[in-house]
Amino acid sequence: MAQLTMVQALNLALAELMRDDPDVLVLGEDVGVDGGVFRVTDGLYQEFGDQRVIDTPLAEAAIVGAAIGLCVRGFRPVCEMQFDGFSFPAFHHIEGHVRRLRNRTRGRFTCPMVVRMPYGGGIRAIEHHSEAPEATYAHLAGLKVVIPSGPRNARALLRTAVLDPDPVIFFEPKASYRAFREEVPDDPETLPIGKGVVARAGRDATIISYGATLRAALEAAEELYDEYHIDAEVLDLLSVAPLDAELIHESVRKTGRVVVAHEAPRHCGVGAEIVARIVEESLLFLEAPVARVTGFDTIIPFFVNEKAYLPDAARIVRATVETLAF
Amino acid sequence: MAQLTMVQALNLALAELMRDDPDVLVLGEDVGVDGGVFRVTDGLYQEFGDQRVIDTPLAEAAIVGAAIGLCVRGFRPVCEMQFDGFSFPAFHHIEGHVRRLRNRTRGRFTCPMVVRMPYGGGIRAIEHHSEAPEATYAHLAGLKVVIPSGPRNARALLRTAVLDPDPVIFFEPKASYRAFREEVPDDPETLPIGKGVVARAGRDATIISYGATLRAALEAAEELYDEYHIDAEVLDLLSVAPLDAELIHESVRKTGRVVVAHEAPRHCGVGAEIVARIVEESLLFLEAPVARVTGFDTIIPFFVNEKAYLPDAARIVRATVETLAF
Amino acid sequence: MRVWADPPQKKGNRVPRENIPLPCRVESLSVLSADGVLDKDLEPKLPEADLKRLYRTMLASRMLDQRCLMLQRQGRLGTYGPCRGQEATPLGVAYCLREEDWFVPTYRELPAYLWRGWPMEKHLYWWGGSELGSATPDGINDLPLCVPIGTQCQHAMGIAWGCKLRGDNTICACFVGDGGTSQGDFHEAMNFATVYHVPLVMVIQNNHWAISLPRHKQSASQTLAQKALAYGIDGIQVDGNDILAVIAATSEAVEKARTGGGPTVIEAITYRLMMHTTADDPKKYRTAEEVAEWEKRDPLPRFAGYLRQKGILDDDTEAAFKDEINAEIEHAVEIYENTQHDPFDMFRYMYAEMTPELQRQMAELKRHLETPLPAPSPREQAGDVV
Amino acid sequence: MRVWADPPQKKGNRVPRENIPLPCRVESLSVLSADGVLDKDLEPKLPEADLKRLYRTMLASRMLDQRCLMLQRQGRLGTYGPCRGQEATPLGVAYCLREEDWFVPTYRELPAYLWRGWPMEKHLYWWGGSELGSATPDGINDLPLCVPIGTQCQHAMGIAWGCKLRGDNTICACFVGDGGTSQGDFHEAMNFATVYHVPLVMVIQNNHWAISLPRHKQSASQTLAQKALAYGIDGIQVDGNDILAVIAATSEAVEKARTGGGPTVIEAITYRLMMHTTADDPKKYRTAEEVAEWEKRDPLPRFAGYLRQKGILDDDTEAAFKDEINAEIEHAVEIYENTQHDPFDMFRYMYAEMTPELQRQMAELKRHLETPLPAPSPREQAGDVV
Ligand SMILES: Cc1ncc(C[n+]2csc(CCOP(=O)(O)OP(=O)(O)O)c2C)c(N)n1
Ligand SMILES: Cc1ncc(C[n+]2csc(CCOP(=O)(O)OP(=O)(O)O)c2C)c(N)n1
Ligand SMILES: [Mg+2]
Ligand SMILES: [Mg+2]
Repeated sequence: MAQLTMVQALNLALAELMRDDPDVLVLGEDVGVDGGVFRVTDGLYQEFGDQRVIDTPLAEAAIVGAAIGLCVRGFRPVCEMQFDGFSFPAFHHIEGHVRRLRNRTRGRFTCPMVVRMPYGGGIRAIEHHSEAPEATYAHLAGLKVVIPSGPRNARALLRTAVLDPDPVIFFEPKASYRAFREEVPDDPETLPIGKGVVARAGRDATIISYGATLRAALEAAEELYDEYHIDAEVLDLLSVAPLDAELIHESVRKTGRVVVAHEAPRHCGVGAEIVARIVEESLLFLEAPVARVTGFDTIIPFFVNEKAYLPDAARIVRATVETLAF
Repeated sequence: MAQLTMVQALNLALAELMRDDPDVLVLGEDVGVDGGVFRVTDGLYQEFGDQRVIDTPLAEAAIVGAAIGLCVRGFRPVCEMQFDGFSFPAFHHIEGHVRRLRNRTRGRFTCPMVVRMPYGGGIRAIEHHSEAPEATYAHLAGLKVVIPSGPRNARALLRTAVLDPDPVIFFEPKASYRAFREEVPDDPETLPIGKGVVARAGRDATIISYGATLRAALEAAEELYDEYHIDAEVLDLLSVAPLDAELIHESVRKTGRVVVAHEAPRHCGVGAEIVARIVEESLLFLEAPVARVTGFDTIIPFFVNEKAYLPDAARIVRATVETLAF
Repeated sequence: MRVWADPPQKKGNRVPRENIPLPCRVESLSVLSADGVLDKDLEPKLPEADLKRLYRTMLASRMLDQRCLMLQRQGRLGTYGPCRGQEATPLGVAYCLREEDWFVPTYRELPAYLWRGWPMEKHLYWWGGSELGSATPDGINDLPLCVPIGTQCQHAMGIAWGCKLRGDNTICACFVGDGGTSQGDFHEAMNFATVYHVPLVMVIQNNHWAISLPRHKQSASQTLAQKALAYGIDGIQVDGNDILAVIAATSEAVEKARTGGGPTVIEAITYRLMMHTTADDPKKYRTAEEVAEWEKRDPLPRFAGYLRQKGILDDDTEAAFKDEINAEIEHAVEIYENTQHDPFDMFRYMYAEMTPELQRQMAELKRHLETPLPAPSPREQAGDVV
Repeated sequence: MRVWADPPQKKGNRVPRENIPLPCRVESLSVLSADGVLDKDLEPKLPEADLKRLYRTMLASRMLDQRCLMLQRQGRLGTYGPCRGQEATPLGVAYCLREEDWFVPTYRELPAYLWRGWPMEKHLYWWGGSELGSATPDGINDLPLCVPIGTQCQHAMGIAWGCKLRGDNTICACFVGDGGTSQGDFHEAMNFATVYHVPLVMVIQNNHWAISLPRHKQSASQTLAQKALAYGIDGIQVDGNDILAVIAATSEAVEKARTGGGPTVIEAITYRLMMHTTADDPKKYRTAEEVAEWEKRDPLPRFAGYLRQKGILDDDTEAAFKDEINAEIEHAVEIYENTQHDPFDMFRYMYAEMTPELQRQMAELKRHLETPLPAPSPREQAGDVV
């Protein structure tokens, strides 16, 4: 067991996967010699060489486009988009081909690739470096969209993602990259994609979250317990496509009160889908409106005002207390 | 007054706008000499010349990218994406700049452009020609997303869109392009963006829809009335960003039963947002789960199987009857 | 500090500079001219059997294409995009590939598909609106028809890169239109291809039109072949209606790719004789004279003339070919029209394993299609129900 | 019908082809060499006042850049991307523009901004995380710093096109990095620019690195200037650390653009002397020797030497400049650090008129920030409340 940050845990997962399977390739901007701007691919170039850890020219569409061809030739490419804001030049390949190739060819060709990207705000970055576009990808049928929340699940989920026979968009909450360490077991682990977990059990309300916001949710739950005697259950979704509806229903049916928290904008965000699912199958258990504590429908502010945008424990606490008072 | 198809009505709107304002430009693939593959820009090249109606090389990112620059120079470009499936090469410009320029420059530069595109299925097309990506754009703060349902509102909304000081994504339901005609008044009209209308008044249930699906909703309402004695109210949203929440709440509070119908995939679609809004402010009026009658979370099938994918009157009827029986 | 005035400028005369000589160039190649004149020096020496097979394939493509137009008019096919007049380039290129090589088309390469063994019904399925048409048959290393212009260049580059990494001696050939060269994807793919020195043959089918946009409005460059110079490699222009020239140029490019020489850009000059698709009316943007001029350069009679001159083709063979092909086409149409399509397939190929939500949605559709609507309600009057 | 065999190939010797002569070429230009040798023939004859102002601006940029690095280290600025060593190119280009011309940067063109009248605090705001830094001052026709690599080429092309359509005699200059040339946006923008023959000067700042990727891995072409050939126009390479060469080349390109001659591609050879940004550690990918080599070609001392030789600059002037600039920087830092930022601005600039939903969200945030959390609940024990 080692105490690792998320960056280290992801790095470990990649190294393990590359050792296991020579068809796993890593490609992206500055992922090789430099080890990635966040150091997630640190040391891989040295261990696996420039045929498997590939510094590409500056073109995201070509990175993903090439990966499609590499998949056709039987490889398992892991593409890095340097920042969430820079995956969009590749969007037409992801929308138009990555998620469709299996269906188009009735299974003859598939895209077992992973597109990794640092994700979300909270690192005092400039414009285009703090976005949370998970709903944009979750809406695209054919993809799986995974968002770990800590070092241990990050490492396990990345392993599952790379082994998955279908394309996975893998969002790495950059605010959690080095924020804390966790015990990570020596042997590789996997976690199923599409399954969330109860991050904190509780009886009075359900706070549904994922990614970096999970920490705020847990903090809020502590405060709710200590200050307001509210025993909140916190769900960590881990995947937003597929969504673990079962887990959500189970908790909601127990608590009847729900707060959804994510940093992405609200309109047509993942929070809306969660509410719609609850209404579809658990409406009668709902004792209050579902509160959405989210980023606003604005451009996330450059960093001096970023704090006001990102959902924090205080906003979650308020929403939960109000939901209980409804 | 003239009886026009939607294509003719849109063509009329463009001609009127270009006559009114020399800064309105039309650009896109085959929009000039050819008059557009759907003939929406027919005759404009002849009337306004090649400096205002511009046949571009084949590059959607450049069309939108150029339009950004043209906006900076004070023009009002109307870009055509030849099909819904081909707007995505321009996605990084729309996401990264079009919707952000006003905010980035604190209003010094703005993007009063319209990006028009034929939208949705039902015309026996090949892959990439039948998608409904409205949620993808609606999720992007800074855009307005408009979807007319008939010739008259199409013409009025396109006028508002072009006159709007901010960028508008304008989806033209291609199944409705020539499906029916409507009286269109001689003088230009506008309709406010962000406001829906009651397309059919009713008391028992609310069917919320837009675009080509609206016709199925209205058909369903007739059948519900005739066969099931259910008097359904049908809302035509016309915009999916901003959403006319007021209209929705008003109707839901009256009927207590809701069916949302759209052809886009369900997961994180506009339907989810509608449900979330209803829950936020009208939960206590809800007497049954909100049914979502939508495209499935698949690739819309090539056309031999397309009918099974697209929501039709029968699916809406079933959902409404079941919602009432809940 | 801020003082604006025109900086002094030497009007008119340019500051003298040094020329930078580049090691790459643009060349052109033609073997069999439109009026049948053969450049014997350049003529590739092909086995008679191959020549015959090539001709038969070209003819089959022409006839199937024609038949598709008819089926479309009869409402038995969807919108159709014909390839008449452009047969020589895809066929010549396909001829230069080995079976295990990779082929990435745009959507006008029917003859290449036929050469590489796709059953004719696949073509009908695709334009007839079924994914069966884009399910590449097992054992054939081709990507299916797919229309997002330019994107295929990237996939082909990735495949070629994969060929290099696999070290299995295979290469990849890719097609793109004159219109497609304007897309960023073309540029990025060629940049990666040259940086990684992958075995890619990029064939630009310059058929003079991208729907209604003429070639000269697509790019201000004199040739499309010279796009290659941006990547530090040679470009070559060939007469794309001259199958011998296509084969001469492609076989060199393939050989170069296979032996580690990296990518090549070939611009094949050809012409779309028909409409863009059956939804298009070319009279809106081009003259009958222009089309007539290109009819004269039709690759099919040109190739036939060459073969007849060589004594490889005669009326009997031609007639026999036609009969056989007609029978093949009939057979394919029959298969096509008698195929049942299962709408539930839309759920089955989204993932290796169907997700719970997709299972739920599939069940929802099943229930809807298999259960009649609820019986009309007995309620007396609309409006009284709630 | 399907018989696979290798088609016969002439191994080794190429089929002879005809060369296609192209009317475009790639050239290079340098005026003042790194060791101070001046090519008198090429020397642009600039007014003394301009030369002085240029030097003062270059110095101001250098000093502000330096100061920003310090502020960053002190935690008073966010991640910072320095431009040390690259001052000559943006400054030389800006010098050739008129006030009403348009300027589209990437993010390393500080000296151009200073020349064009941006107050220094704008630079601090931007790297300090405030939109005030990207709000172009009224009356200045520049786009703000913005990082999605390559996209600015399209915007600049659109602006230049707008200049042409307006017919107001303005032009647009745009910057892109060596890395940026790999993006499809660069290609598409140059294609549109040449097709519409717009007044655009596209300056590639080849500073040898795109973060950790060296220039030779970015593109297989010998020069980046030759990208121009793909669009049928000339390319030119200049010594980008030689402000005189930059001015000579740019003023011609600007003149050409303004007089209807269409776009130009200029590759300016320069070097990023510092880290990519303060988040970057260049020791991971390049040697100290390489950097030292380029230190010798630093544009600032080179320009100073030229001016001193001409008697335009002496120690006193230099010292006076430094004092003035230091005061300006202090003033800017003071403004920067004393500015209050209003988080509610995030709602105010999304649309000309705030949407109802945004009003609701703004009210929600206001309520949250202005109302204390509800008092701790009186409920006895967690779990008993519902
Ligand atoms: C990305 C994208 N944009 C637009 C279209 C619509 N479209 C289909 S074919 C075509 C013209 C293609 O021209 P070219 O590349 O020259 O190929 P050709 O049709 O001449 O074979 C266009 C604009 C598309 N399929 N994909
Ligand atoms: C579309 C996009 N992808 C990735 C990045 C991350 N990134 C920022 S700068 C940079 C390298 C740019 O290199 P170059 O164009 O040579 O400019 P330089 O930094 O050398 O001035 C990268 C990859 C980005 N800003 N935009
Ligand atoms: Mg073409
Ligand atoms: Mg660089």
